[in-house]
Amino acid sequence: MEVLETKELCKNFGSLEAVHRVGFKLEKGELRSIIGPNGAGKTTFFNVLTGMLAPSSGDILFKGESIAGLPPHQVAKKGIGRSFQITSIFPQLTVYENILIPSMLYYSKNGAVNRTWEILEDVDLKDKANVIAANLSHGDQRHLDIGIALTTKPELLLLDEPTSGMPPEESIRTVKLIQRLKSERGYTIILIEHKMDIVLSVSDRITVLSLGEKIAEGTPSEIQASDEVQKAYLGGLDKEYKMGNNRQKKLAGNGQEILKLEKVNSFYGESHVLRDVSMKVGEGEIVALLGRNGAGKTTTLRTILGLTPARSGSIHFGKDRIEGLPPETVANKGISLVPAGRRIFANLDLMENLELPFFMKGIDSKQKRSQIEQIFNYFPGLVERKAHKGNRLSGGEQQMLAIGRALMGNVKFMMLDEPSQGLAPMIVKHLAEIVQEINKEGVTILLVEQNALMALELADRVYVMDKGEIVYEGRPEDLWANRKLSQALLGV
Amino acid sequence: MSAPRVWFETIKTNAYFQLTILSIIVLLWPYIIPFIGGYDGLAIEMVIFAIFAMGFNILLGYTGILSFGHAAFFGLAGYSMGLILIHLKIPILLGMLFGIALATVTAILIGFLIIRKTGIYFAMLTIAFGQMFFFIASRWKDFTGGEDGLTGIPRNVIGIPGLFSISIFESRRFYYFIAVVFIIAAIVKYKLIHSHFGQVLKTIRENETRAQMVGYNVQRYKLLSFIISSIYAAVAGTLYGLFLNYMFPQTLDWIRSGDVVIMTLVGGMGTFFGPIIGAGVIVALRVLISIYAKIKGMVYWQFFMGIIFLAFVLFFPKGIWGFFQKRE
Amino acid sequence: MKKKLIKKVSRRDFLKVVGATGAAMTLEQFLKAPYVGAAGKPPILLGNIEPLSGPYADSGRDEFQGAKLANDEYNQKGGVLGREIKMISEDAPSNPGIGVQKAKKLVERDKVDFLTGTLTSSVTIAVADYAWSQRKLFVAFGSHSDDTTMSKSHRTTFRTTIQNWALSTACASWIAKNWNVRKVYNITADYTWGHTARESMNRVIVKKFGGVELGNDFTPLGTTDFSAQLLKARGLKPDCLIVNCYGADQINCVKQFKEFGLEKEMKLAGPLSGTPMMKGIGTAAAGAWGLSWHGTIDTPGSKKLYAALMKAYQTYKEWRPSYRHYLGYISHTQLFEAIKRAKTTDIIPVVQTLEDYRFDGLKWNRSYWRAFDHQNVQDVLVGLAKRDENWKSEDDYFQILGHMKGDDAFPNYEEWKTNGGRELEPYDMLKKA
Amino acid sequence: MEGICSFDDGTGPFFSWRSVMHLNLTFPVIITQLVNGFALGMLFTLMAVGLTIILGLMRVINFAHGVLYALGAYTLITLQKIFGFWPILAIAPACVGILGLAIEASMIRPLYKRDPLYTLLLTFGLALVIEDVIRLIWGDVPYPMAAPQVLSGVVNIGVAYFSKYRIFVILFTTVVLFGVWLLLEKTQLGKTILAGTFDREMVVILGIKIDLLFTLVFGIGAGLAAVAGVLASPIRGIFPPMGIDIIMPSFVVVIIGGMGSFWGAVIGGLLVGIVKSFTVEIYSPMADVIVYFLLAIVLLIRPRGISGIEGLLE
Repeated sequence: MEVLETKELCKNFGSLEAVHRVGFKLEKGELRSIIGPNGAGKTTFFNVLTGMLAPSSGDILFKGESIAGLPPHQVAKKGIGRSFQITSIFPQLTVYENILIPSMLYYSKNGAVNRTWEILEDVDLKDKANVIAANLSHGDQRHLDIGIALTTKPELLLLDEPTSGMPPEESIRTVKLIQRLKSERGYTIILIEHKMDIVLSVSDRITVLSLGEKIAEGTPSEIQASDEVQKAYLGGLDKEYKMGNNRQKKLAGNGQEILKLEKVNSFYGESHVLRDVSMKVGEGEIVALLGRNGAGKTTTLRTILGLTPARSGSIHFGKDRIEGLPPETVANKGISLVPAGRRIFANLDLMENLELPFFMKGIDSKQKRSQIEQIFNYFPGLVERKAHKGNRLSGGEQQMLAIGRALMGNVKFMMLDEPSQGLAPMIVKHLAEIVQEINKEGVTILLVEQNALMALELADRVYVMDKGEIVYEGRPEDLWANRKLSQALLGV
Repeated sequence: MSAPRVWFETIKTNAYFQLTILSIIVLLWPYIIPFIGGYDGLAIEMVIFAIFAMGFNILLGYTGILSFGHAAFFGLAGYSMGLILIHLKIPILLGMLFGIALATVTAILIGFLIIRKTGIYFAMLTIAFGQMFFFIASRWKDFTGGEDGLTGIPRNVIGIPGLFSISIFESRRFYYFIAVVFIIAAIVKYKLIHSHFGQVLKTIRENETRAQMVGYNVQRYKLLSFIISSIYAAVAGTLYGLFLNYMFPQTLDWIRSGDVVIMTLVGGMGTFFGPIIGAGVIVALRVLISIYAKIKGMVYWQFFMGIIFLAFVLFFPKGIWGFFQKRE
Repeated sequence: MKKKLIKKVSRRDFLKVVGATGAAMTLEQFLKAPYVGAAGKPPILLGNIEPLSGPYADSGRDEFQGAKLANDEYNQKGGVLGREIKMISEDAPSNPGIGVQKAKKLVERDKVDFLTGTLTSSVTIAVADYAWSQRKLFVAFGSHSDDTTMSKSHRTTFRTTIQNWALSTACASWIAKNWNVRKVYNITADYTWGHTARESMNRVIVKKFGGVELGNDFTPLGTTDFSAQLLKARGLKPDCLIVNCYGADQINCVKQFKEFGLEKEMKLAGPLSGTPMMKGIGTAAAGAWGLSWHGTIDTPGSKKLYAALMKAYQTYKEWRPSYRHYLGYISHTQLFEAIKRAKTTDIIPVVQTLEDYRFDGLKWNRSYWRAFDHQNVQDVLVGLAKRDENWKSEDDYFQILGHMKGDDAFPNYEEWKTNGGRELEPYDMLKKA
Repeated sequence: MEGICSFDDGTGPFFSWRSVMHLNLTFPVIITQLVNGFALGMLFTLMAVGLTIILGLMRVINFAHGVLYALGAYTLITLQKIFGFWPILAIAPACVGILGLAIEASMIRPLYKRDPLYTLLLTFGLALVIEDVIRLIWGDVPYPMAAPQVLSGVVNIGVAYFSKYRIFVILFTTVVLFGVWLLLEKTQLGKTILAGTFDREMVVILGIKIDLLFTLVFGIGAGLAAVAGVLASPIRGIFPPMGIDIIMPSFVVVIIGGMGSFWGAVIGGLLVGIVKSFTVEIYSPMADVIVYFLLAIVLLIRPRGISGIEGLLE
């Protein structure tokens, strides 16, 4: 019988349907992977399963019994253990306590102790039992996270990107751990993972989510073959699309570099995200930065802007070095960011959102007006939305607004993070054209995308990241021509 | 620094050793305190507030919840004990029990109402509810004695009728009564924070979501911790009432709640001995400052207290004990 | 200089205390062995508790000064029973808890023989209770509240201050006789003091002189805007508006009384006022008020005290002694006299010789502490508050209208009993439990 | 230090039905009390608005808000002889505002990295210190403060007499609050503050110096507190713990109104003020307690306050 079954499971945040009518069946002992581009609703799906979020509608059956809407601690007691995408442990306690204390809820005193050593054995942290968790290496912390999940006598184990932020060699160790948990300990496992090689190697079956809907399910081989999946990753443009046909010839001759990264390393806490990243962007170029999520693309943008300061390496913008400068200073040098998820100020209306960047920049009203008009030329659709509060705009409108907002002030260099995310293909096309127009106006563009095709269509040059490193640099058509390479790098 | 370090390490090693040392110090205290310009009354106050702070630390230090209203339970227990002792002449211990019980019930009710709020919001709510009791105490003249306070709380003999009875009227004797309560309270707390329960509180402090995700009913544990700390406050409150033979509204004031926060933080949050030291230091300071640190014949202990507190908040948030403790 | 030194010590000290090692410093303080008399005989230790900070700091200071003057005079004469008088002063703002803590400190740490002072009745009552529990004689010369010598009386408490009952009675009788006030409107601070004041006022005006209370308003403490009440009063046209408020409330009420031009329409009176209020009321001063003592009393004793106080404490041109000085002075001198008579500082003889002993209270008739409630019975003054542009000194705040003999003003035993007077504890209980 | 500064030479208010029996709610009285309540409420609002903006943008609960209010009042008594009453209404907020800037920049800023509880503890410590500094400089004895001549006395508007000064307070605070509202709703600064309340990092990404914004907002809050202090002193008197007296009701107003909400603060303020002053007339001993019962009721009905921002501090 099924260990887990979801029926028509939905979760909405306001108008956004993060999880939409997902039906999902899981056999005992199975290892199922869930993949899908950013914003596909994978983590939300986990949160709903574990009771951290109540489902908007639909039902969850665990071993035939409905657990929809139960509080997390009861779900856990029923036997669903979970690890987290962002490491979630008890930092100031020792590794031993981290495991022991939760176990005590499920085992007698001695039982708990034995169990703890068992688990420490499994996640091989036995020799680090007395270390304060906060002082563990990132990899070990990820393992500890899984270890904690094991304390709850789980029959079903939900692992959310167990290898995120890990260097390759450590990921291998983690993969071994997962396989061991499945084969030797007989756990039923659902795995969210972006590293395709891992997914393909460990999974029995794979479920693909996109925009909150289940678009495909099957064995690894089936999934690789499936068009649906290609679409999901390619953003709904057909494969015969010809590269760069509508890219106008550029005087990329002068080769003036506007941005230059050299051997940049940056971290989230312990997790080493960017590894010796070096890249160049020439004035007037459109450069695409591609890679699966978790590859470190967004972090690169944050590092450039100084939101996640680089620990080593240098970043030049035009003449001056900008690493280590406070973000607002960097921004005022003319770098702007269109963040993933747009981050429109919901409590301000469209105009207010647009005008915000002018604050204390000493820009005369004439220039302001012209810039705003410019935006409305790009996006005529926004005009009659002027007075709408941010949260009442559609996804597309929000994206347009976000781009417009990023162009206010004297911007030389615009970075877009996943502009196509969660948008219908038509809108994506339109955005693509506008981005080109903006570029024509002389704004250099760094485009971060999973939606490979849109990027490949626009870009003059392409960088591909994987596991925090730049693994490819070249012209888009070359990358595209080399199907094997693009397959490997982009899962396309 | 190394000397205290070593001394600290040895203390750290053995639980019974720690508690014995503590008990011995407490028992000898009245004989030591004159050397720091103190007297029995001061010793008593130190120990009472040590009990208060010790319990408060369970909430602030171990569960990571800041309450600014615990004086309410302190005062409430003191008043209700006083009232019942005055009106129906029951044995003191019974009266104490009554006071503590009443305060506990109140804590449960308030807890239910606000425990789901977190952080600053929770702190503000505790203040608000604390003030409610403060004003009731200071306005309900006929019942509580209003601004005059509640006079004539008896403190003659404790004991169980027919079994035993000891006079605690005389300060020194009363001190030892309190000392015993303190030692019991200390042992209980020690057991508590080293029990499963105490461990869980720590996990909640460290990472609430995760604690929930491994199956702990976080809200219930938080509520329990709130209640237990209130019980400690209540015990201290009843003792305080007996100590002064008197209760007055200002004992419920949020400033008094602030005092216990200061004691806990200055001593060292989340450490066993920290709050005890903190309470001692602050109580002593208040008296010593009011004796020695007069400016134009006036006392500005609030000023000194505030400065010290600011210093700790800004520079050593780990408090006195944490200062000795080796940082991992 | 000395203060400087103390400060230095203390600063170093509590730095150490912060370092959690207090012993060293206070050891040195301790070894100073503070209070040992110069020549052989140990001094007589008085613990004086006054609000030296907080809203009543002024009055507290006056009482302290008065008491100190008495001590100095006796010390110059070689002390009492050849023992030096030492007074240890503690600051207790109007928080009774702190009051008790300070009393404990004085008794337990400094081992004082007597407690004196306290201003607000909340502190007074709290300290009185403690003093009784320790069987220490406590001369209270601050509180006006009736409770102190009625429901909360103790064998160990002697109260010098005139209680509200007497103040109100004196004032009410005077206005009834001389202004023949019959119709009154009360504005009463909504707490015990106010309530008792109003009752006493009515007892005289309504019961004794067959007058009528047209209306009354209970105003909460700290009321600052009396427009509503004053307007109600104006409507009812009483002969006299009676203000049973003290402190800032009184200041505001009287000021607004003047503002609204009510003085043309009715008289103003109140049971109790004093220099602090008059300072606040300024030129708006008006009405007849009960007083305890005044610098212009023309008895030789008062004149002498007046001169002495001026000599000792005058700080600015208009400065004049207040009745708080008088209270502090008279209380201490009489305590010393009692010790002399008893030839000991033991409590029982001192208590016994204080009771019903008639002494010169520097007023017209002799004063005495009654045996049954330890209230100091004395002449009660009624003064007219007048402060116009051409005032010379603080003496001009009031002009004495007359005075009432103590025995007429204070409640007699029956009245005392029926109004909740509590019989004092028997003498043998004075032997420490 | 006490929660209330009472001038009692006797004992605290009386819990009995006596005062109720003397209940005398004639129409003029109702009107007068309404005006008084309104004036009081406006003062609370003035405090609460400052608190709530700071809370919304910076997640800081400012215990020191009360002493800043007190400092406003003390500026009045210090400078009145020189400038007279009116200019102080501008000078006091300026001075205290600057002090506010200094406090934020020097002490609070270093703590943003830490748990918000620390800022709360810090401001608590500050409140203690500053109050004693006030005692040190100006002494303990309360100053009775007269309203300026023009505004002293009462005015008869047909139905009843009104105290001129209270009406002035209502009008003036209305103007000030309108100003604040304009600042928030109609200026770039205000927009930026709102934006910051919603998504701090994004504001930074747009190249705006948020630190500066924080300091500014804290200064503005301090200024508002000072204005309240000046306005209050003729009504409530001037004494060192006056700040402690007002901070609690102001907190309650913030909670009742809802964390971080301007209109919430306004509504909550008026509600508390009016309820309080009517309780005084009907049954004065309850006057202070009622506020907290009100709070409890509101929380039971609307846990987030009248119009609290969702997710803020929850």
